[in-house]
Amino acid sequence: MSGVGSTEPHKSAGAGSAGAGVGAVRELTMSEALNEALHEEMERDPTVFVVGEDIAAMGGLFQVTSGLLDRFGPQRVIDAPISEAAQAGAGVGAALVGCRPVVELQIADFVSLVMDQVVNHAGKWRYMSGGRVTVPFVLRGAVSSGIGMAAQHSQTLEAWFVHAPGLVVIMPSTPYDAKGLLKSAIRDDNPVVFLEKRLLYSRRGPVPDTDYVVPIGVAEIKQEGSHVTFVSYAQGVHLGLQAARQLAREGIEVEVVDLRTLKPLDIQTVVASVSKTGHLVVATEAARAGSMASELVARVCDVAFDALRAAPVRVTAKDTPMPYAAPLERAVLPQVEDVVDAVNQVLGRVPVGR
Amino acid sequence: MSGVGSTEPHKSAGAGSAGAGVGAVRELTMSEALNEALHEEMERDPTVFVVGEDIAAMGGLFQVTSGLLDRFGPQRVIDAPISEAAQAGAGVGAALVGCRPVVELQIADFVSLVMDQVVNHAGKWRYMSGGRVTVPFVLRGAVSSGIGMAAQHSQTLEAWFVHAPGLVVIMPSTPYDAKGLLKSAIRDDNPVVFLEKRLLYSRRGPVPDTDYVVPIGVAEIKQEGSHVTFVSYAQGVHLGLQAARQLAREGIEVEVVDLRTLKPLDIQTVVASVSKTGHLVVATEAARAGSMASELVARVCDVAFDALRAAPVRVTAKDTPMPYAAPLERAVLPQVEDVVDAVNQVLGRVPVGR
Amino acid sequence: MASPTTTTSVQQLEHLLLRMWQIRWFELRAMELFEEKLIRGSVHPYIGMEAIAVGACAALREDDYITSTHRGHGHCVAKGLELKLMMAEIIGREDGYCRGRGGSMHITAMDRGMLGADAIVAGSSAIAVGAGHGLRLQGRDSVVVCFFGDGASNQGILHEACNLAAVLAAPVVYVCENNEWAISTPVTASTSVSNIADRAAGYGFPGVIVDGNDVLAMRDVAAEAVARARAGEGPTLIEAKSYRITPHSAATKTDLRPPEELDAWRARDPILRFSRYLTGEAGVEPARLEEIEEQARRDVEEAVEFAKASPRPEPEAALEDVYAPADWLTPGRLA
Amino acid sequence: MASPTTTTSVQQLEHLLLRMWQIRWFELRAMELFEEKLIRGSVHPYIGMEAIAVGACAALREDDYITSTHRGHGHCVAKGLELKLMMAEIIGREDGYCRGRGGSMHITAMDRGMLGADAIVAGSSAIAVGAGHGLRLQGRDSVVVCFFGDGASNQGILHEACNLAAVLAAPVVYVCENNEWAISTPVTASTSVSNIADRAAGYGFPGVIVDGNDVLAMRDVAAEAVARARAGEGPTLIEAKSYRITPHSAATKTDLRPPEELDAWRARDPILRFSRYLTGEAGVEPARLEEIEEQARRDVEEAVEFAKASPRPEPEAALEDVYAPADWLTPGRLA
Ligand SMILES: Cc1ncc(C[n+]2csc(CCOP(=O)(O)OP(=O)(O)O)c2C)c(N)n1
Ligand SMILES: Cc1ncc(C[n+]2csc(CCOP(=O)(O)OP(=O)(O)O)c2C)c(N)n1
Ligand SMILES: [Mg+2]
Ligand SMILES: [Mg+2]
Repeated sequence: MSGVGSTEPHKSAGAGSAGAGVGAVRELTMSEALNEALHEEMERDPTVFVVGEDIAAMGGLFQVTSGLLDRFGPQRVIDAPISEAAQAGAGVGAALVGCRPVVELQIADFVSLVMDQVVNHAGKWRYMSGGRVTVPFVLRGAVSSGIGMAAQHSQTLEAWFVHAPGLVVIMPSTPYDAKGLLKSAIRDDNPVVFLEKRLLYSRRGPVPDTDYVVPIGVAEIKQEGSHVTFVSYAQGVHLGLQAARQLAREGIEVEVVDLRTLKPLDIQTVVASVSKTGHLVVATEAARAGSMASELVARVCDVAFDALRAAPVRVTAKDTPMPYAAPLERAVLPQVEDVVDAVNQVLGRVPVGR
Repeated sequence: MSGVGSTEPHKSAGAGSAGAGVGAVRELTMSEALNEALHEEMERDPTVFVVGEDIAAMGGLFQVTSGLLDRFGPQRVIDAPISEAAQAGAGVGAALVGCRPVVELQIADFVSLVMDQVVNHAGKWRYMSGGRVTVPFVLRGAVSSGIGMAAQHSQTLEAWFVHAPGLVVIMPSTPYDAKGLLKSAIRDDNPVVFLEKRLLYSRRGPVPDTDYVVPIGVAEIKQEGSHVTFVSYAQGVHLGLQAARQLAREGIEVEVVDLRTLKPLDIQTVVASVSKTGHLVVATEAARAGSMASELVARVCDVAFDALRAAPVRVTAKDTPMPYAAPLERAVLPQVEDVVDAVNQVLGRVPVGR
Repeated sequence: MASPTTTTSVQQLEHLLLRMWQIRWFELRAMELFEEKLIRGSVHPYIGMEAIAVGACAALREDDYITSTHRGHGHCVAKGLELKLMMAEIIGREDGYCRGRGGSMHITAMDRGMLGADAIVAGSSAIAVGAGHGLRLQGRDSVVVCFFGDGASNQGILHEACNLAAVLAAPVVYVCENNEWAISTPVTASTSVSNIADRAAGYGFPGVIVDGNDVLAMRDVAAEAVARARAGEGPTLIEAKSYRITPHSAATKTDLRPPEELDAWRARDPILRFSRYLTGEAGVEPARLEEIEEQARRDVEEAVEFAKASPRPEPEAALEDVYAPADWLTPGRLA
Repeated sequence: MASPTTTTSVQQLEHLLLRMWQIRWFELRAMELFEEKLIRGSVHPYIGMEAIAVGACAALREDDYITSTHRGHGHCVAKGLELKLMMAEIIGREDGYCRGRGGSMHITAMDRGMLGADAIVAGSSAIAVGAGHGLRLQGRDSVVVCFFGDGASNQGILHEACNLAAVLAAPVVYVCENNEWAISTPVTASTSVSNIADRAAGYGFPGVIVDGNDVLAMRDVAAEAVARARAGEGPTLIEAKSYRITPHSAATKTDLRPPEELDAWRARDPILRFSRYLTGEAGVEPARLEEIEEQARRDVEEAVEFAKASPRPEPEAALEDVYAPADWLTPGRLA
């Protein structure tokens, strides 16, 4: 496998591509990759449209929707009033009548304003109708921790959606996956919550110029290893890859599993790895209690408890609101050292002095 | 310990009472007990006030606020317009200036409308201020599953709040605990989310007429047992107690731990029990993925992995929206049989055919 | 009683009456079925408000849409849904519109332009905007009518939706059913303005007040608003002043409303008023009205029979339809 | 420029100017500190809008309250917060108002009646209602001013809050700072009504439009609204028409606004206009104005020095103050 932050495109493409073979591979940032996905899907399907704050003329605060207004016009690229709940609700309504709306939340913390429309409406409408309607709706948002945006602009709230039946939850770690998964999300007939880590927007990685998709619900082993299974997603994957490099120098081989999709969860890939290594470290940048890390531990215990040779270890943010000052924010967010410590702990290499 | 649905009042009172000794003990329903708590706290402290839909003249859909309007008047017992977010926000504002508001959500599913005010505001304001303000705010809501209210009126969403730093989360199982915990919640200087299971409102139990409180953050062993530790809260406790009675006939002793407070979590009591029994079953009426059940498994793995002699088992609702029809709702919600099965499973008494 | 501004055949008028009676009998039977415990949860009867839905939907084409509320049966009947499938739904049977998954508060019937009832007060107000915009994007000139209550008018999403609908000039008609109460709370206590229609001015679109117990007046204002929406001129807010004659729901036993108020509104019963108009100005035979009521009653009775004969869902089926078909649902691929 | 309707001493007028200059210099320095990477995240300068906050807060007593926004420094200065503690906060130091936990978007200072800045657009609109009601419950006659932007006016909670404030007759004054833009979105594109003040009619309380670049006019309308609120007559919505001269935030490099529009508003700079009034009608010496500007500049410079000398928070302290003291926080009692 390739190194930090990049995925071998042909491998992933091979695993789940809908396109025909591999074309030219460019190095794109994640926001460029996402932007390409939107351009391609809007071109392909006239029912796809985007709505959000400052996404049209400005192209989005992080340029993910750049160029769409010029190409597709104001009926399909809508600068919405600041009213997140209505944007989400409008998305649900449009989906019900056959469109494929993509709603952008400028900052992912604003999910707190759309829980009702997303959970009580998007996620349930199909079930409540007895399977008679579909809600092909995508909600995108930027997770903005790590840059001093403080408590109301720094949350990583995927766990709320994982807990809500009827939704798909995706968090990519590389430009390749981001593009391929966003295309899958748009094409999927189910409501998808797609969270993008803002610090990853500028990270580059290889992206082929073909019409590939990355399948929903398929984790990827970003690095193989035999001693410890490390499971994470989004930024957490990069923490894991960096920790793995450090630990490799000490002869510890970490297998880095990138979930990519949190719901549905590719438990097979996780369990296959744990069965091999016997040791599990899970990581998330979310607050600890009730996080996806907790869910992963519970899921692995369900099906592979006997494979675990030591207590699984969770690496997470602390259970505090996000502080503004740099030393505090750093202390709250999980760091590479924390992953290294966790691996050492699960292997019994340091005293479990927690 | 006493039987299903009741707690020995003097024991609990002894463990955490702020009052002076035990007075007369009546059998009250949970809604009567909660109503008494509100009457007493509003009498005691003129800054306590209640706001919600239909809580004044009507006394609340479930009579929890009955009689308050007559006694305390419309400035302290406010029939609010249907605007849950503003009610919660107003609670935060009143708390900031020194009041102790209690906001009632008619149905707990409407938490989806107040996540921003509760999580981004109530739960964070203190931390964001550097500890310079307090937010003594209580949000109450009725969890209405089990009676055919369907998908938008049947959720058990405590996990969302457990995942949100800065909040206290309480879910009582008995009238005694309900009264004592609501009084603690009102007196606490932190924002508290207090969820009440609607089916328990009419359940009776002994409640002393003294000014007792039940302490926050203290679990209670509702029934002792040596073979399996069963951990739950609210309705789940009653499932556990019923299952325990059935299993007792087969010689299986289940220890039923009632968390009462979900956050902060009394992990000591849980772990002490698991250390004794070596077997863990956790239960919640919430959807499975990302639930408090998952969190409990992860927490126990953190500190008592080696005490676990078998994989812990989660008993939860299915990961579906709540269906309306009775046979479907019953299939989705956890039942006593499911607890019995789980206990058998964790003890290896039946094939783990899951 | 308003006289029809558009020429209306006697047949059309009779059809309006039939619909109103169907709603009335549907609700009366539903309340009984609730007492018989055949309906679980709750039922929110539309009795006394029949003219609003019937009038509004009379202004719609079959390919127009509506969104509805917890008090949604009337909207469904008015939009032409089948009583049988509705009744089967609310008693939780497989033949119901939602196979018994949704129940009384969640009837959805896309083939009849019913986007769905919503148990979240005001919850569908933005859905209506998106549906309207989405239809237009697909080159369709359908209109979406969003029904909501006086209580719902204070909910934040309604404000957001009205503003968004206005800036998009979405083909939406908002119909506020002001029945003066939200459970136990009078509109005067909850709402800071005398006429909810006045709030339309804050969105730059017309706000119209109409006698919600006058089915023809209701149809006329709706027709104008629908035409406006269809022409791309944007939303209208219609405030239909009415009253619910029965309690908030079959499960709500407390009713704090003054008996005189109830009596006054019973005297304005929209079905009685329309009947009087029909036998008077419109010259329909009284016997014909009785026939119509009787037919409605029979239709409802047949629906009840049909519903009762419909199978209960199998418990195992509870896990179906959480997700729409997808690659990743391939059996065995995921745990 | 409006003439003061209430008698105002020259000293009071000079104080208004001082506050405006303090805001101006505070923001200019903050933007520099952002470029120097001493400030993280973002800074939303209040430049061009100084008259709104200074005028509104001039109508307040010390024991009155305000709530603020992402663009909150101006409100803080106007309400009399200490520049040093503000500056220390926004560069993340222990001596800051929030010990560096909050940063630019979350300054809170209860002792100065500052309930808190809020980075959720419109997020504090209901907090203001509850604070107002809570103060009244405690027998206090304080008033709460809630600042929000044109963009915020379309947010649902603002609607809910306005209605709730109205039905409670809460002592709240809503000040909409209409600076014509929300990041890149013009108010005309986002908002379905020409004057946001017109929405007040939908809540049954007064809506007033004022020239937000005229500090005295602003003070006067605020004084009237505050008096109304204090007298128990309920809320007022003041729409202050203004403009932000600088970009949305120090971190936002794109600015799509037409240069001519910017130029036109620069010519209406509230500080220049007020200065002209002072040296004209009010007969203040030009040299005195220079002194005032100079003093503001010095105050800000001292604040920067103070802030830079303040210690950085210790990482371990990150876990403090999540909860207020409570029994259950007793060390060792809980894991
Ligand atoms: C968001 C939300 N809040 C509260 C409720 C509970 N509830 C159901 S109906 C109702 C009253 C609604 O009043 P109105 O909008 O006037 O409609 P009506 O019942 O009078 O037809 C309330 C409060 C709900 N279902 N959803
Ligand atoms: C709920 C919410 N949505 C979006 C944002 C992102 N955001 C920050 S400021 C802003 C524009 C606000 O515009 P306006 O209310 O006019 O205030 P101004 O910035 O012009 O002072 C936006 C969209 C936010 N902070 N909160
Ligand atoms: Mg009503
Ligand atoms: Mg603005």
